[in-house]
Amino acid sequence: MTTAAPIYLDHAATAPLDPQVAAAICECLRDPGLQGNAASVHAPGRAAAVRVEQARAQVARLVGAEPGSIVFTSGATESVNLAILGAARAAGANLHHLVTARTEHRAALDACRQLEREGFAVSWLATGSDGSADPAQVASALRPGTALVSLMHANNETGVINDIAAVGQLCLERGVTFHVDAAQSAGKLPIDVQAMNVALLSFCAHKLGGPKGIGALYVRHRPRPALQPLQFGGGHERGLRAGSLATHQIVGFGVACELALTRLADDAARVRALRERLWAGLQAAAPVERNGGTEPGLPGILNVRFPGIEGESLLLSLDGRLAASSGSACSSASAEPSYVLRALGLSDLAAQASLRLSLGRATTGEEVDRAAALLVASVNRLRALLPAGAIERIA
Amino acid sequence: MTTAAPIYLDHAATAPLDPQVAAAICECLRDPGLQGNAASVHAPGRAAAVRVEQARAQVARLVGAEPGSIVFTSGATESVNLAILGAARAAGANLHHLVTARTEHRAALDACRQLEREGFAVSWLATGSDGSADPAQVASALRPGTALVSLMHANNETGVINDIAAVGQLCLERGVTFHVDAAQSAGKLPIDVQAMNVALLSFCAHKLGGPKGIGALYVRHRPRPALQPLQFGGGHERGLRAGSLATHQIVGFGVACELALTRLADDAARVRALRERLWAGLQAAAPVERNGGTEPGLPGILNVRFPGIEGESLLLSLDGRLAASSGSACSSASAEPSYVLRALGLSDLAAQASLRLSLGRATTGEEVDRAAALLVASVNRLRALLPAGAIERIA
Amino acid sequence: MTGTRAIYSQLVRELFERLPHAGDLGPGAGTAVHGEAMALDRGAWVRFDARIEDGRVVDCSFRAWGCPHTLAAAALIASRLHGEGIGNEAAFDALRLARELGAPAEKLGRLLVVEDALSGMLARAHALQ
Amino acid sequence: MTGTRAIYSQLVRELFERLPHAGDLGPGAGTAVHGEAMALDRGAWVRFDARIEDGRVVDCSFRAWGCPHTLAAAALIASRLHGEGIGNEAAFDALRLARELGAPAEKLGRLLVVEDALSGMLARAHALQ
Ligand SMILES: Cc1ncc(COP(=O)(O)O)c(C=O)c1O
Ligand SMILES: Cc1ncc(COP(=O)(O)O)c(C=O)c1O
Repeated sequence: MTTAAPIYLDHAATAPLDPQVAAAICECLRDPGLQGNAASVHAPGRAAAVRVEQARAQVARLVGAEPGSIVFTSGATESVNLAILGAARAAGANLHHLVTARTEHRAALDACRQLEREGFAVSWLATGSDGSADPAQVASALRPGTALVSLMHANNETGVINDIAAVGQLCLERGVTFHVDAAQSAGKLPIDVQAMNVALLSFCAHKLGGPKGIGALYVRHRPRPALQPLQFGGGHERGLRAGSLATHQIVGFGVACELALTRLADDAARVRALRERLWAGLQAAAPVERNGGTEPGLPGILNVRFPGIEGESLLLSLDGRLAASSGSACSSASAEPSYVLRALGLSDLAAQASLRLSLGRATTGEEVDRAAALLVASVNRLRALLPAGAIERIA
Repeated sequence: MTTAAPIYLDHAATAPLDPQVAAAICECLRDPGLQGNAASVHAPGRAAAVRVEQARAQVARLVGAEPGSIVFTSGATESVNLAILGAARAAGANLHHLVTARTEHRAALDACRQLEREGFAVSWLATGSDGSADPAQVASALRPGTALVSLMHANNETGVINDIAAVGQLCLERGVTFHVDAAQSAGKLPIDVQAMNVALLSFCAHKLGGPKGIGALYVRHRPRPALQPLQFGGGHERGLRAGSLATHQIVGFGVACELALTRLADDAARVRALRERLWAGLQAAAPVERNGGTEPGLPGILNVRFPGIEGESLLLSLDGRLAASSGSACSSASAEPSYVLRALGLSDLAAQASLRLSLGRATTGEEVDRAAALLVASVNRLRALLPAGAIERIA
Repeated sequence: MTGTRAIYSQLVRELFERLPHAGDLGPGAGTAVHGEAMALDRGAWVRFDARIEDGRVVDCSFRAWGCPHTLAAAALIASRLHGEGIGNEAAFDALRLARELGAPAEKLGRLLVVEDALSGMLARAHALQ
Repeated sequence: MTGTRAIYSQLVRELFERLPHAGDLGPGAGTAVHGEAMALDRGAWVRFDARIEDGRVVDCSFRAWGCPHTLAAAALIASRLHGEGIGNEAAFDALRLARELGAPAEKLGRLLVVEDALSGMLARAHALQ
């Protein structure tokens, strides 16, 4: 039995709450003066509203936006859906076409599939073998009836980065609304919605050290993309998102964004170095391959492939000692091989022999070394019982 | 300058967090073993999932449901929208009619208005002068094409209660899906979804001592109403509500539901007695009227009318000393006279002369007495400067 | 119903707290004049009373039903008029009141009621000259 | 990709942790037989080896690629066969394995691969009789 806490290398699924954020949330939850509804005019309501607006400014700053352009949501899934469903449903009668890529997060894919059911046409771009969407391909997919282009900034499984600024420029020239899913990149890569010509940008707190259950959608002021809300009921959030605001969640999100912005460059350098140290350590389990290329990419993600290894058995070998993901935790209801890795050209078997190791601010060098040793031992143990020829067949 | 904390009589807008709930949330936020994503298979993910499922059982018990029939949402607004938009959009091609009442919460009203824009027909029932919806009227509004009946259990402004069991029986007999908005009643009145024949029931944590930003939709198992999700992206919550689960929020919701259920009868009796003590104290500001009748009604709501008084000036008089609402905090973006009070037959002026005082578990007798004294003094001060004849004209 | 999200300016809060000159005129010399305007649908009802002697406002008071901005505007005017010479009164139109009190645009309709009541009283005062 | 949400039974966890009889047969007497089945698309590849002497399984081992249930099933079978008389072996069909291991329904396809490998080996063993 292992009793020590497992090494957590699943930051891309969700990052542990930063202790400063936890302190801010708990202070807020326990402050008798902050218990009101931020929509109420009385003193406790106004006090809550003041904290909400402070946080809105912190959240906005992380992506180079004005505070008034931030709409709070329950997470990145809601933000992505509000952007994609909202923009498409509010688009003019002859704007019935969308452009997106096959390697987007399930939130974007499933929202686009829903729009197909509603009569929209979707151009599903294939990514190159490096995993990124080619701006030239986006350009040639645009039509006079294109209502929206939706792309992720960085991929949640591979960390592969799309050239958002290039696509933004393109959409600006063609007058098409551009939505970016920045759930993985916010707080990890510099983002400037103005410079990148982004109309809508989705992100959430729990991937960057904030609480689960709160996210944001940046909605550009000018020109302001038309959006149909997902939920109705009163004028909250500029009429785009009804519902009482969760003060403590928003306060926590604000603190997390402020911390992330302050530490962005330092964190990125540190985490990137740790990831390379992990990769070096894994060489003792050769053959081992890296999925999704090397650079540029999100600093914290290392997606590796161990030929001859079955993912579920590898995970159970590590269970209780190393927490990692054989894919995106967000879609773990299914056990299908990753469509993201498939899009990189990997076979089903190769995808199943892969593991996503994602590091974060809290990761230490000692953890990385232990993780590498554990992985090498587990891979070697499983390989030792393979039938002859399996390593060659399963890669 | 008043420095003491204001007396909080706005529990219907949002209740202060119960200290036991705050403790549970903060423990969860700080537990290194609970930082995983509840959708992940590794140990920290499974530990989070275990806590989520414990809470789901606590939440379900409050309304007499099985745990598997609870879908977590970001609040009552989302639950109401998921129920109304979801059921209507998923209904068969020849089911294009809904029945609801004019005194519903803005979440329900605005969702129904959106459905009107999408081509649905809505029967907007007028309530009786007692403020409740008449089951006989619901019965006569039903048509062969009715997809959904949506009614609130208790009104957020007046506390008036609808006969849910009678309408439930009716909908059962006619095979119509029945949704109940129980945001105000959950934890305040006994609810048994089975006995009441409810197919969908919305409620949230922050009205019953839990955290803001988390709610639930009960979705009956058999027959299971078809629902189109509001947001897509992976198989969370039985495919009805995509997005990473907010463990700490759900844990807090669970504890709050458990506390509310344990204390329901005691709290109701205590709060009801305090409300009557407040009402007695207000007689010194006669003329004063009670909006929405007396009993039965939610224990904690007292909606009163002070002829000759303008609501905004009354609120500013009380500012910093008494927090109450001249209406539903959820719609405070607008300053229009309450449509709920208008539906009771009140004039615009009478509605504007009204105040909602809502008590909760934390309310004390001493607070109620001080509140009454404050109100009497403020009303008398404002009345002293009225032009002659104003009390008679503005009532 | 529900209140507005307007944050009241410091001046509105101060005036509302004290409401100087609210109520009736005290006993005294001079000729009493008044002006009243009522627009219940717009949410305001204001009456000014003054006592005029030798072309000066020797006393001034108001009564009102309305929102804090309405009451503050009436109190502000009553205070300023006090001791003022008729014909010298500053122009208290609704726009100027809104600016001075930091009132939001949606309050203009009510401040027009205040302006109307004042105009009515001043017209009577001028007629006395 | 991502793992399944299956919670592994205690027996699966124990077998997976030790994986008894994994690897190759030790040196010894008797006739070697084997059985192998592979269905990469279903996610399993299993090979059993045994040494038969006087109608008894005197040694048994397995090699496998697959999920924890597949490996546990192979280890369970190899352990049970050890020392068993040919013809007396319990019926290790996939359904029985699934029940004993508490495996979810979606694992049946893989357990059939285990069953196939076993049948192949037993057929050879019977042929020796
Ligand atoms: C790229 C991307 N988009 C969207 C999401 C959805 O985030 P959430 O589950 O917090 O709503 C995720 C989370 O995995 C993500 O990685
Ligand atoms: C009856 C009713 N329904 C729905 C809601 C919406 O709740 P929330 O703002 O928490 O989403 C409220 C809150 O005021 C309510 O009183």
